[in-house]
Amino acid sequence: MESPATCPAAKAGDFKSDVKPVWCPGCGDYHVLLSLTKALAALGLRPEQVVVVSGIGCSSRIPAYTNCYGFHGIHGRALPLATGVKVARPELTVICAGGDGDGFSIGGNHFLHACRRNVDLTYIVMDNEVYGMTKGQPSPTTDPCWDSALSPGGTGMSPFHPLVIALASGANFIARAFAGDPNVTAKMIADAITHPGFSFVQILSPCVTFRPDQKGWKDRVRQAPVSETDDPGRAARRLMTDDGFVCGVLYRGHREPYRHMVQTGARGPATDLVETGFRVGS
Amino acid sequence: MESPATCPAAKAGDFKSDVKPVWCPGCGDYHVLLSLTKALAALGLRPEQVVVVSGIGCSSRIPAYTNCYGFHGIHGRALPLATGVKVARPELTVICAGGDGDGFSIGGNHFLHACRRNVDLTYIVMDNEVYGMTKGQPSPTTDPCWDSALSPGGTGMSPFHPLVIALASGANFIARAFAGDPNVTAKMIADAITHPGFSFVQILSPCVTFRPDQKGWKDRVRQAPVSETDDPGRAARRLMTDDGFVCGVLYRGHREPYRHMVQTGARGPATDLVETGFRVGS
Amino acid sequence: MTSETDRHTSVSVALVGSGGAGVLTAGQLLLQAAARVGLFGLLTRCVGPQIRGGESAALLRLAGAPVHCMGDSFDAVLALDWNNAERFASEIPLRSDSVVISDAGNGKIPDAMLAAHPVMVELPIAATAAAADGGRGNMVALGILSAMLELPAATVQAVIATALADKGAAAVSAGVASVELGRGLADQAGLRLPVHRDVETNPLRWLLTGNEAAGLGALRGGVRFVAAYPITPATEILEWLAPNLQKIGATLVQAEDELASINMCIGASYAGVPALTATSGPGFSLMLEGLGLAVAAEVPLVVIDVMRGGPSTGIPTKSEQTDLNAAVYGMHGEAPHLVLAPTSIADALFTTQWAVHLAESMQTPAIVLSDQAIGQTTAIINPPANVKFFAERAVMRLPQTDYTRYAITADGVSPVTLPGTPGGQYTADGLEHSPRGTPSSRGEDHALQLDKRLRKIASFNYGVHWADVEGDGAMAVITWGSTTGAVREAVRRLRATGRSVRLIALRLLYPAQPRQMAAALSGVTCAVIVEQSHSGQFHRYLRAHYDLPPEVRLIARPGPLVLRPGELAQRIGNRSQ
Amino acid sequence: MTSETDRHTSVSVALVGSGGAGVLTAGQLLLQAAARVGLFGLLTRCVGPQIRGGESAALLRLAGAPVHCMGDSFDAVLALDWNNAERFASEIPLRSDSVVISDAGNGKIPDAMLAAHPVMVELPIAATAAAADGGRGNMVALGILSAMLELPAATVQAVIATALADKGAAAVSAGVASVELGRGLADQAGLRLPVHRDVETNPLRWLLTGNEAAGLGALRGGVRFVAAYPITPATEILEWLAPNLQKIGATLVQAEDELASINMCIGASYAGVPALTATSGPGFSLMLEGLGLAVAAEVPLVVIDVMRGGPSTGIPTKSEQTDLNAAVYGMHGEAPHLVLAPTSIADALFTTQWAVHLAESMQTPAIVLSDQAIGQTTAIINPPANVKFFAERAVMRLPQTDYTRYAITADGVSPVTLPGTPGGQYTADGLEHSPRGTPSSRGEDHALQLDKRLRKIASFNYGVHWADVEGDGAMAVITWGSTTGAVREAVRRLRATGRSVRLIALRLLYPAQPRQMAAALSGVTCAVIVEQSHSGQFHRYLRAHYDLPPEVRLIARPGPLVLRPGELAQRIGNRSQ
Ligand SMILES: Cc1ncc(C[n+]2csc(CCOP(=O)(O)OP(=O)(O)O)c2C)c(N)n1
Ligand SMILES: Cc1ncc(C[n+]2csc(CCOP(=O)(O)OP(=O)(O)O)c2C)c(N)n1
Ligand code: SF4
Ligand code: SF4
Ligand SMILES: [Mg+2]
Ligand SMILES: [Mg+2]
Repeated sequence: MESPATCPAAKAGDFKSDVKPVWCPGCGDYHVLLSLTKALAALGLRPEQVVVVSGIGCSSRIPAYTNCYGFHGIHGRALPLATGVKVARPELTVICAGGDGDGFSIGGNHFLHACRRNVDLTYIVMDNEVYGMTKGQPSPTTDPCWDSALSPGGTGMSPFHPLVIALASGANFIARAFAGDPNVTAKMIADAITHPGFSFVQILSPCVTFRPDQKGWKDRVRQAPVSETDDPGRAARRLMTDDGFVCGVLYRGHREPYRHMVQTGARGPATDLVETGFRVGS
Repeated sequence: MESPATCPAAKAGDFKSDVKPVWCPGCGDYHVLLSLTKALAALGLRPEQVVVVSGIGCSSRIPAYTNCYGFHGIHGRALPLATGVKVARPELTVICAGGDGDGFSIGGNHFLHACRRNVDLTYIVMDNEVYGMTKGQPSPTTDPCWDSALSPGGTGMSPFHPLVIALASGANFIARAFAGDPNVTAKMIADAITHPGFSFVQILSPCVTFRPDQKGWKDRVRQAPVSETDDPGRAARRLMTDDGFVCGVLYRGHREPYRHMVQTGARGPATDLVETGFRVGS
Repeated sequence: MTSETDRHTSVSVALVGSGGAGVLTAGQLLLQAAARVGLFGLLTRCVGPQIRGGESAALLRLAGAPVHCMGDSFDAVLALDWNNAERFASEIPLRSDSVVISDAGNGKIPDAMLAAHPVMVELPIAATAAAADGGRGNMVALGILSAMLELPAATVQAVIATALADKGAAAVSAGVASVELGRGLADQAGLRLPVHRDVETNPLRWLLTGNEAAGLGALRGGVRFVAAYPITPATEILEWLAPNLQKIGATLVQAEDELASINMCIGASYAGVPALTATSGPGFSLMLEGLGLAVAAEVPLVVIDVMRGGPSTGIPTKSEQTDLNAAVYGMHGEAPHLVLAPTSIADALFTTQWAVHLAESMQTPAIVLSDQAIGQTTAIINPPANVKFFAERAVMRLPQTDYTRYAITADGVSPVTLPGTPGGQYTADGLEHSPRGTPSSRGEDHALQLDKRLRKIASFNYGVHWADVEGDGAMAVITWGSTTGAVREAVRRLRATGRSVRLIALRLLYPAQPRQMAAALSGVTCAVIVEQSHSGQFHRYLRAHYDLPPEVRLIARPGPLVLRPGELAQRIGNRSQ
Repeated sequence: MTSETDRHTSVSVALVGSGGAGVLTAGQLLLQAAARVGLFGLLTRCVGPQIRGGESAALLRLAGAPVHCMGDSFDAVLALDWNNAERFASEIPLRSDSVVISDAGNGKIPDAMLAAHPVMVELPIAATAAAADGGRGNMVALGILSAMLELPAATVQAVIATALADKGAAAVSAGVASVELGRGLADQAGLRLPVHRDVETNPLRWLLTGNEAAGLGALRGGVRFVAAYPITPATEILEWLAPNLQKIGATLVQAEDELASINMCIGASYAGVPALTATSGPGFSLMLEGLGLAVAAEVPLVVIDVMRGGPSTGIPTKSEQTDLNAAVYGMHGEAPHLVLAPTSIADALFTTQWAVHLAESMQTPAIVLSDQAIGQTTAIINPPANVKFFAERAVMRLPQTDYTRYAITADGVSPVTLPGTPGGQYTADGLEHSPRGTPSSRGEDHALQLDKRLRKIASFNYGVHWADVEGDGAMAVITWGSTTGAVREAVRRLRATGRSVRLIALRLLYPAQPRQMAAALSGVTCAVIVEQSHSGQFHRYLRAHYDLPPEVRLIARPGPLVLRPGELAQRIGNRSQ
């Protein structure tokens, strides 16, 4: 896997593919794509060193719109896929991306355990508080009163707190961003990639088609008024009580990343070592 | 479903079946069974009004050892099963019970969503920080240094915090108990059953066979030094930083329980109402 | 020959345009107008992967008698624009006498269409719409087509008035005005495409999709609990059920995933409330472990799998009959259960209702294999009969002492107690168990329960519903599911030319019914098996479970291209000469 | 007749006692001693649901030549106590000349055993153990049996010394003393049960379980990444692999569930590292959606399913061959892939290694169907040959511009780039796609990719390994998996009586190999199909995919009761006369 050290630095545009997104005009995900490519360029990475992994949903279409290696997996299983890639090939930069349904509903268990396992990868959730791809059903982050065909009159269930869950499960870096601020978001993604262990970035990314009300988000988001913390207790309390629109790096931990990675030297046929146990009397 | 109102009150023993547990002598789960039957008797319930639902594991064997209605389901899916029972028949008392592997590893997603859905049922996890039934592998609550065949030298991953996760996901009642104190535990289970919405009780229940070190738990557990709270922020901070041995009711919330229950009157054939939409021109 | 027959009894038209253009709405209104005048018909929607925008088409077939499949080719295509239309041009076959109507300069006509050398007509649709106040191209198109089809202006107006009612009077009159202008364009150009009617029938009609029909079948069958997770193309079943369950005091729970939805259904059904979930291939795969539990613990429930292109995420918006293997064989261990499939849109109602009845009667899960072509096609049908199948479980209300949940009975069905019944307590279990329900690893107990679970479904009397069997002769066409529509029409056309061909369309796919099949096949020397698959799953299934005639031929094609009646008549007919 | 043959070439003994009594340890030591003197043999463990305590038994068969199944009946049973032994008495068939050794008053001998009227011997085992310093009943039992079997005292002592080394010298000498006392009891009672040896062979032996053999096969095949979730009876594969992968710089990830483990394997394999997971029925069901993704995205990997009693949680500790349907047909959509099964414990090594090679060669998932009888039985075998199958994927190292991931090739295999390779970037996808990998719902793209994915496995040259084919004659016995052992012995016995019977034991279950099967069956008029199932899954599978001889008979029995060679010889022989 020779990496051409002499290549000129890649620019944000070099991380974009020529595949036309299926996204609706105005969808927040366009901005996330832009932010991601900017972040990768800012870090001086090359497209072939990066793997973008996703599940299923509008947002999960993102891998093919980058010029990186990509894997558009199945609904809810992006994190295990990404974990496999990173553990097998620790030298690669692995980005996992998807929606709130993919990550917090069907994929909720992997989210818990990816945080805990703390493999050095970055997880971006484009949260639009709805299932876009299946045309507008409530997700775990949806407001309890939001009326829809599947939940007439609203779900009546209060949305849960992905950031607190990430913290309680052991994520090492927790941030919230708004798709409408691509430069700030790019910076946050770059920060997340650089931080060791599992980094989680929730990006508020409006669904203009099924949640036109989200166009109002731009007026509600604001940068965190207090400084970053590495104290889980303080972070828990702060995240538990915020209104969901405070942006910034909200927790930065020091846990040791997952350590059982495949060594590059493990490849060749080398099993003699392990067979002796079966030989009788020897 | 006639309930004989004239029956004498059931005693703890009336909630026990004649099936002999497969549990090892000394297993903490015997005490949990005792506590549960005491709690049900204390509440003046009758065995046929109670449904005990579980997944797979040593602890998950518990339904058949009670004289209630029971469902020993599949690994990790106890909570959806229990949810189905309660939503379909809200007049029943539903207890869901199982192990840390069943509830926090394979069943982690249902745990998140059961907390959030806040259906009025009680979830008891017999936490022994190990997979007992499959003979000793680490679970999500296992110490990172615990050596085992599957994780030689330990997992290196810090255990996660089921109580904080319950809180962040919306559980309405959160408590921790120690199997070795059956009277206190019975009281706590009764409390959990009485409290509306989703109640979560973590019971530290030693596995004497694969975690003989847990015999030392009795010296570490203690009742919570401060009083109960209904403030999620305060509870989050407290739970996030405790050492896992503080027992008591640690959070008691006021969220409205899940409301979309099946009405008793919904049974008969009554569909005329809904067919008119298909008639052309009418 | 075949397309001639076709042309005289039905008319097929396609409305094409990019996502925002509103062709699907126009198609829907056209269908409604046709229904109001007592015609029959079908409308399928052809959409791309985009959520909004992107290519789309409304494909209609209208007829004087019930129709069950799309025609061989289209008599007319009207395009508001041709953006990306080449992506589905192969789904709109034309003839040299087909009429292609479009605006000048609204994009490139797909080569596949031009290859047929159709009659090209240019009409100023956009200009006409622009000239009207609040005018819209799709309404102009509706006018053109409704005039061609000779649907009365008043009927179209009434349909618009109903459809746009909540948008206000201005919207309605703008719509009506556009339609009138469109009708004028058609009249001027002398475009006519009337639908021939054989007989006048009572014009009472129902208009619904297969997904809605399945939802209604569930309610009629007694389903009062639904837990599900959205997935294309099954979501409309759920979105129809959610408000309608609410109306009758029942409920739909949106689960966190399909593992949860199937297990919630098991819980509800164990508690005594008939339960159902609906999904498609990927979700169905996730339900297999739960389905095995339902088999072992003997808990009835119904799963509707609205099949789409596979494998994996596959082609979510297109139809295919390739979950048959997974439905029949997908569970680990020996897990006898029921698999059914509707043979038409209307039959989605009957089959789902019957499935609820069967599942409850035998205390076992039933899988209903619908597909996208049935589920997402809107049909005009005769009002469906009110059949009596309802959930009736063998419930023991006053259990004896020592209640034996899994008692060995002659018919394999063991009466069950419901929670709340004193003295009836037992623990349901997915572990193998003794008749009392206590876990057991003894060979004797295993054999008894395996026998019992197989016996209850193998010895049940399914009556005549196991298949639609029609006709006689030495050749039989065997098929299932949505493919039945085209096969039925092909067989009808062959009969019209004097050939005798039998049709066997299976409604009960599992357990196999060898005696009934033997009777249905008696005297048959050649069987033609028709299915929408790549590997011939249905064919292999039949080989495994039935004795087939000496000669067997397979007509199989994977989705999304449908098998058309003319093509089938030709391929089957060639063989039967 | 058959059990005669059996008796002369092998000896079967059972050691019975409740969980804490240590009979499994004693059985293991007995097997080790036998291995050291160059005997062959098998040891299966029979345990109840209890984690500790509860009934248990060690079932051994020792022989002078390789054995592949348990015998027809037991020559001797030694019980330390009879607690709950009736639960598995039917798994220990006796004859009237079998010897039953037990202590007076140590419980009730199961009726099923007494029914055979065996020779009853009472020995003071407990008292003897109690008399010795640190003496234990299981070690006394080891002494009795080792003396009966004429295993040299020095060998048994050496085995004990190794096994108890880390418990210290006192434990070793207590063990040795108990054994000596036990040998004395056997000598006094004149109990003798020597193992007959046909020929002296090179006494180098391996001792391992099928689960360990599979683990080694994975390593030899090149697997360097494992993700899995524990489940009986597959866990030992993982527990063997975990430390051994660590040793060579590779890794095992304990996943949160099976959905995660299969997807982690897909990720690792996509990244270029050969990957494997192991599970049993319930976990396998959860992997089906992921397996479909691997098929569609063309990512190689191996899943070992160590089958146990089903359906659902079923009977976790007992063997059955009933995940065949799920393995072959369980994925939704058209998902061609590989299914293999080892035909013996030793073959678990070869088959797993071959599976890795095949999966990597064809970029598709391979399922290895092992079972509890193979996985958890310990065998003494000849050192396995070092075969060369290794993971060799068609990797494109210097991609051209416009790299086409899913290029249509003659053999269906498209060279793949690995992440890190400049210019080779592509997005793997479970959506149907164009050759470039871009999502497509076009019928043409779907057909091309379906054809390609089928072609690559259908046109591959699998060589002679698709099945073990032996013998000739007009009758063929067709079988697979762990059942092969008993069938092989039955066929050998029939041949010894002059009858010619063919054996066809399939190693490659999917895709079917009709040409090879036709050759193997040429001249055969009757096929007997043998499997451990209730519904005859293998039989139905063969019917669906192969042309079978005019006469077909089925011998099927579900677990946990094994098919024994004598019974099989008789049932097959009856037919072949
Ligand atoms: C197993 C399975 N279940 C359901 C689906 C259907 N499905 C596709 S995307 C989606 C939800 C997407 O929501 P989200 O992740 O929030 O993404 P968005 O479209 O909002 O970006 C669902 C339910 C599926 N593909 N697979
Ligand atoms: C789908 C599935 N995967 C794996 C298993 C195997 N299994 C049975 S119990 C268990 C773990 C039990 O651990 P826990 O829930 O902590 O219960 P304990 O035995 O410790 O009480 C596992 C992995 C299974 N039965 N089903
Ligand atoms: S439906 Fe919503 S999330 Fe999906 S592409 Fe459109 S705007 Fe974006
Ligand atoms: S193995 Fe552990 S958890 Fe299981 S029964 Fe024994 S002591 Fe209890
Ligand atoms: Mg979303
Ligand atoms: Mg545990």
